[in-house]
Amino acid sequence: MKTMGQNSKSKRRLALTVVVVALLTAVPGVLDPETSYVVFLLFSAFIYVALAQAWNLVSGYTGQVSLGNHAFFGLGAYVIAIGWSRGLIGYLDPLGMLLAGCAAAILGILVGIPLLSKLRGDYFALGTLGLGEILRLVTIQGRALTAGPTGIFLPSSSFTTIVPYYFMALFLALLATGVTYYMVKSNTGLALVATRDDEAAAAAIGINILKFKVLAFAVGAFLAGLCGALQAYYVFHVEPQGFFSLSWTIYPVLMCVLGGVGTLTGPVVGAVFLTAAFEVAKYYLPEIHPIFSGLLIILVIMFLPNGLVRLRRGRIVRNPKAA
Amino acid sequence: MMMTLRGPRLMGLSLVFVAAMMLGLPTAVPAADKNEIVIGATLPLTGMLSMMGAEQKWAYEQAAADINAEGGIYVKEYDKKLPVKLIVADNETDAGKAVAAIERLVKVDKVDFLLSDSTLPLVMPTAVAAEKWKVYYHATICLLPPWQEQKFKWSTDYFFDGAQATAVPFEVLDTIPEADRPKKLALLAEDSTDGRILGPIFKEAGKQYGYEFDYEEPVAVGSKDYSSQILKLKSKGIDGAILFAGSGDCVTFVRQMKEVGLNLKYLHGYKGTWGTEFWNALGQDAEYILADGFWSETYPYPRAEEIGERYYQNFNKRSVSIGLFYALCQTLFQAIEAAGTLDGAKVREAVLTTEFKGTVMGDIKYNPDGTAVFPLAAFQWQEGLLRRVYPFVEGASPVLIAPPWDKR
Amino acid sequence: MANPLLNVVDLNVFHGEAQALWDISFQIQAGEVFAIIGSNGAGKSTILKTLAGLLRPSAGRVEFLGSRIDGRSAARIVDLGLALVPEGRGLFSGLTVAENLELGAFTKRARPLMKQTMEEMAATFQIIRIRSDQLAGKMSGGEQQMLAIAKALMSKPRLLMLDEPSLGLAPLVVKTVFEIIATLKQQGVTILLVEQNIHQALRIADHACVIKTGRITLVGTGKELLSDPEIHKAYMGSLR
Amino acid sequence: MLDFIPPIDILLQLLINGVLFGTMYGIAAIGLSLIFGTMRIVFIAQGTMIILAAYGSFWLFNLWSVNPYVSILIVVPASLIVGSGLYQVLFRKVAREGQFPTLLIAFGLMALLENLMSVVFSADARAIQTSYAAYALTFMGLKISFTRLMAFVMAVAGTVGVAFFLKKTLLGKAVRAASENLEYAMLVGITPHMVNTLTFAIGIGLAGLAGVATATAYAFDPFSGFVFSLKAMIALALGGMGNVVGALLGGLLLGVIEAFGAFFLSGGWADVISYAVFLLVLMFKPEGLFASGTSAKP
Repeated sequence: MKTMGQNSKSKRRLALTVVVVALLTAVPGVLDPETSYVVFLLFSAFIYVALAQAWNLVSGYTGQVSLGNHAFFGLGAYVIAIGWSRGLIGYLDPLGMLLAGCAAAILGILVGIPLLSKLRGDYFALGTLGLGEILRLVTIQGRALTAGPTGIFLPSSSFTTIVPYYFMALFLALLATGVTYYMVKSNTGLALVATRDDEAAAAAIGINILKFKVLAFAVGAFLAGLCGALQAYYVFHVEPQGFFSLSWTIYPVLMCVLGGVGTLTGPVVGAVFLTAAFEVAKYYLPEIHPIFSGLLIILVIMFLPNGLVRLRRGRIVRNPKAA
Repeated sequence: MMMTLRGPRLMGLSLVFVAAMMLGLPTAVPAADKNEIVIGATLPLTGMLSMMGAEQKWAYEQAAADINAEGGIYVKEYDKKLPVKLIVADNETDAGKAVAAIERLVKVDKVDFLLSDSTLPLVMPTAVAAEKWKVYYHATICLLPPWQEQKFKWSTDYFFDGAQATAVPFEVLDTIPEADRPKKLALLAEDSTDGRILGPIFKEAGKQYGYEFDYEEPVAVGSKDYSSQILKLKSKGIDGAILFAGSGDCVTFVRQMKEVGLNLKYLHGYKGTWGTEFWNALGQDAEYILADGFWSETYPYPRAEEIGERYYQNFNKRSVSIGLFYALCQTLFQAIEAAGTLDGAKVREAVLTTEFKGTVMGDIKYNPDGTAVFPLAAFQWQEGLLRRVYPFVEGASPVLIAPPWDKR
Repeated sequence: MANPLLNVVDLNVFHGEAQALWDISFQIQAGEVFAIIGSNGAGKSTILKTLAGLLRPSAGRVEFLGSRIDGRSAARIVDLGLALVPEGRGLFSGLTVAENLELGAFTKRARPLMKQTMEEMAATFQIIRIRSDQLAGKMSGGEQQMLAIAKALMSKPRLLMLDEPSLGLAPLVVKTVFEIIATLKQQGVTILLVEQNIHQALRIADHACVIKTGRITLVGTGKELLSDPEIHKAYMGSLR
Repeated sequence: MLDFIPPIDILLQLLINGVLFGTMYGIAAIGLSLIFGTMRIVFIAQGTMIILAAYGSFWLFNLWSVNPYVSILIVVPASLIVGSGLYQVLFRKVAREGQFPTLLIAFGLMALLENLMSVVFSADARAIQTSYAAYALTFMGLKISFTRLMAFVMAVAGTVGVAFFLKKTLLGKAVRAASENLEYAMLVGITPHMVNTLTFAIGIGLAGLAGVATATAYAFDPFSGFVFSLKAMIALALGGMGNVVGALLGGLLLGVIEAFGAFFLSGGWADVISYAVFLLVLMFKPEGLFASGTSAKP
């Protein structure tokens, strides 16, 4: 059912997206990036958008709850740290980041095939959770390669300005959203949604379920790996505790849920909103804000379980009015 | 029709929301009419290290209040005394959050200087961040070698010297009559950055004093069960040990030591055995165990006793570390006055060249590479109190040999 | 005519976005066997699920014993006396035969009578006597169907709804199943039967309706429908 | 690192220690298993609930000198109530929404409790200091820690109690039925809310029992719950989901693996080994090592 109205609506959507992106591109020009905190906040929000979108692709669209985002995030960061500290790649090296993403994707495929073929649902969630924990422990034991629990320090003298980070993060957010959009629109995407809604039916119409699940998982891992790589470049210190922290999975999940799981705009809205909310909480409640965050998570789920962009469950593909 | 907020509109709303919040955050005071010195610190106010963060924050606040009571710090550049404004941001005991918090301190609060975060895993990344934003960072409790390795230009590090600190157990052991000394020593260092770094140094120090470790192994952090390792110690006839681990781990270790029946004549704990919670959790079983300490209120330095007493009034327990943080503030304040400016590079220069007299840690002198050291102390739990057994200056008690568990 | 036991009026049900049932209306009198027939996917099971309270109608009403039950919880509806043996039989395969039966009498109304009903069932169904400690999942299809019916009867139903009781069973076993339905009918149990095995179903049914893509297309007595040429053409030809 | 071959009594001692410690994982895993079985909730706050109960026992002892073993009588009933309350307040509404919401609520609860405890009780490590805290029985030359033996007894008693409830009572059978097929269970008159409230109460009640055991035998702080949850999940995976005895056995096995791992390698690698075993089991035998094939769902 493609009507004129829907067409013009999607055009309006596109136009709005272009305007928002253009505005965001202009931010570092308007605000002084060296002194403005907004630039940094947007930078972190973009990374969260990309991470949330990566999770959304795996879990929102295929229905497989992955708790392994942080495993891929951390792996990406370690690829950069190990590569750069040994002079194999450079500062903000796109090739290095690609390498980081690919390493994460390969791990995703290696782990994804056995996990996804045998496990469904909860087992998959547990398995991916275990993956992050294993990587964390292995990097602690990794001796010279990972510099153990200390982690790897990178030459922070390379840092000059936040501007390239800002744009790279913006690019990552757009890439993640674009990839998700593309995959959902494509036949692959329809297959993904089909597998989520009814696995038996999907199998019956001849979709190779495992292939698509693994593909989605690998692409999600790739995106998370990229985010980890960028964060590594920004922090200049990659260590197991922080980079394999479960919060790199849980916060994006929360952002997805707040915005709307399985929608394209949901993760974007959720990430921007929560980055701001946590920041404010931290500022005004320095000693008790994690309590507030915990409470916020619970309240959001209880009163907004289907997200801000879609207050009704059932059709997951896109926002029903705009679809 | 159902109520559905559409994505783009909502996205726009969120952006407005963010912008509104940013406006809500305090804006910086223009540099021209500077009327206070803004000093920031990221500390673990929540999470694992929140107790430590709270104490460190308290010490900073005391120092700031004390200097402000005198009218502030005289800064020549403005030809007046400027009061100190301390801003503490939470890092949730997480390195990544600490870096973000530094970003906020620098960009929103426009701090002039940064005071130390807590422990190496948090101090190192914040030192990196200070480097990025070119703000002078007056750091402590970060082992010197990893800090030195990075050749930081915008921070300094005030901590104990590894060689001295690891020699303490052997100096103390040397005071025990030969016949009573433990025959077989074990080195149990936690599987963390600090543990990994200090392990080899302990061995080196032992060698110099003529001691050898018959057994050494990293200790897993946060494990609830050390009985396997304790069994190993027992099967090897170990009767003395150095244990470097957090307080929870130390409690578990000592308790299981007693369960398994491992008798150690001498157990020198690092990091995890000096807290009151250690005594509270173990009671009499903590007796005879040694602990390290950064500082002692029994030090014969000006105000040491007073600060110790103030801490006691506030926390109802004794501290073997709080003076370090107070002294850190003292040196920073003196350096600012000596530099006569709020320029970070110049203040760092002043830190390196000034001879700091009469802090609660005694006299302090920084090295050209940005480090300064203090002697690590040692205490022993005797009748529920930490008695200083090292350094052997006035007020030190003799060390006692721990009898076997069944003879207590 | 007396007040019907079950009165279904203009029932409309959605599966998510898709409408599954349109304006379904029928009545069942106490003591009769009522059959709903139709091909796969016509909406037969949806009717039963809605009556049992597993699905909520978007419009229409269901009256049972004169009071409305649509929108009530499944548990409440069983307690009122409307028991469903669902497609797939509704057995707990990890539980024993005896445990399945005990749970059949879980409702407030049936629980005090559990012991007594259990003995009645043991008298009616042989397998229950000899296999009470066996896991339900380890029994043959026919035995499972018997157990499923017995389990539903444990709740002392006023109306027993059977969803495709003959599905996947050998012809000989199908015969036994229908014999049991006949016995139950003789005992005065009201039965709502959904079947694809149209011939057998219509033969036993007092009244029946035909459902096609979510709508009732024909209503009548079992005999009338059995001789309806259209039904012959549409459904039975293929079965013979 | 295998520089010597340990004598047999050390090996036995390791086995005993592993079993005694593994019961802690086991008892946590049973609670998880029940909650997961009926609601498909991966309740990662289970470990934190254990710690909360441990604090309960700790403060009862410290403030009112209640013997920790007597405190079971207070802590466990309180946990039952808290458990049913948690379900009613937090999960009742979203239990049907699927996994993301429930998982997130569990995570939110964990973050909330951890930080609440660290603000109210401080983040210091605690342990109950009793005269028998480090007392050990000697049995044929082997040392058996009294508090851990008690923890073991409590875990076994808890398991037996839960198994009895599930096996012998009508409500227990209803819980099993509901975890096998919720729709079928509704058709016999079982209401999901009743079953869920019940399982949550029992699950958290077990956490209460584990909490008392933790408080008496180990040191704990507000943040030690998460590792507990992870280990309980490993135990659960080893034992097979929805299998009470399997969960306990899984916990015991994990405890033994860790004890031997820590002895022969080092403490840090013991954890790596347990997670590796976990992943391997999930990959190649997801129904668990002790699955009887009866109640485990594919």
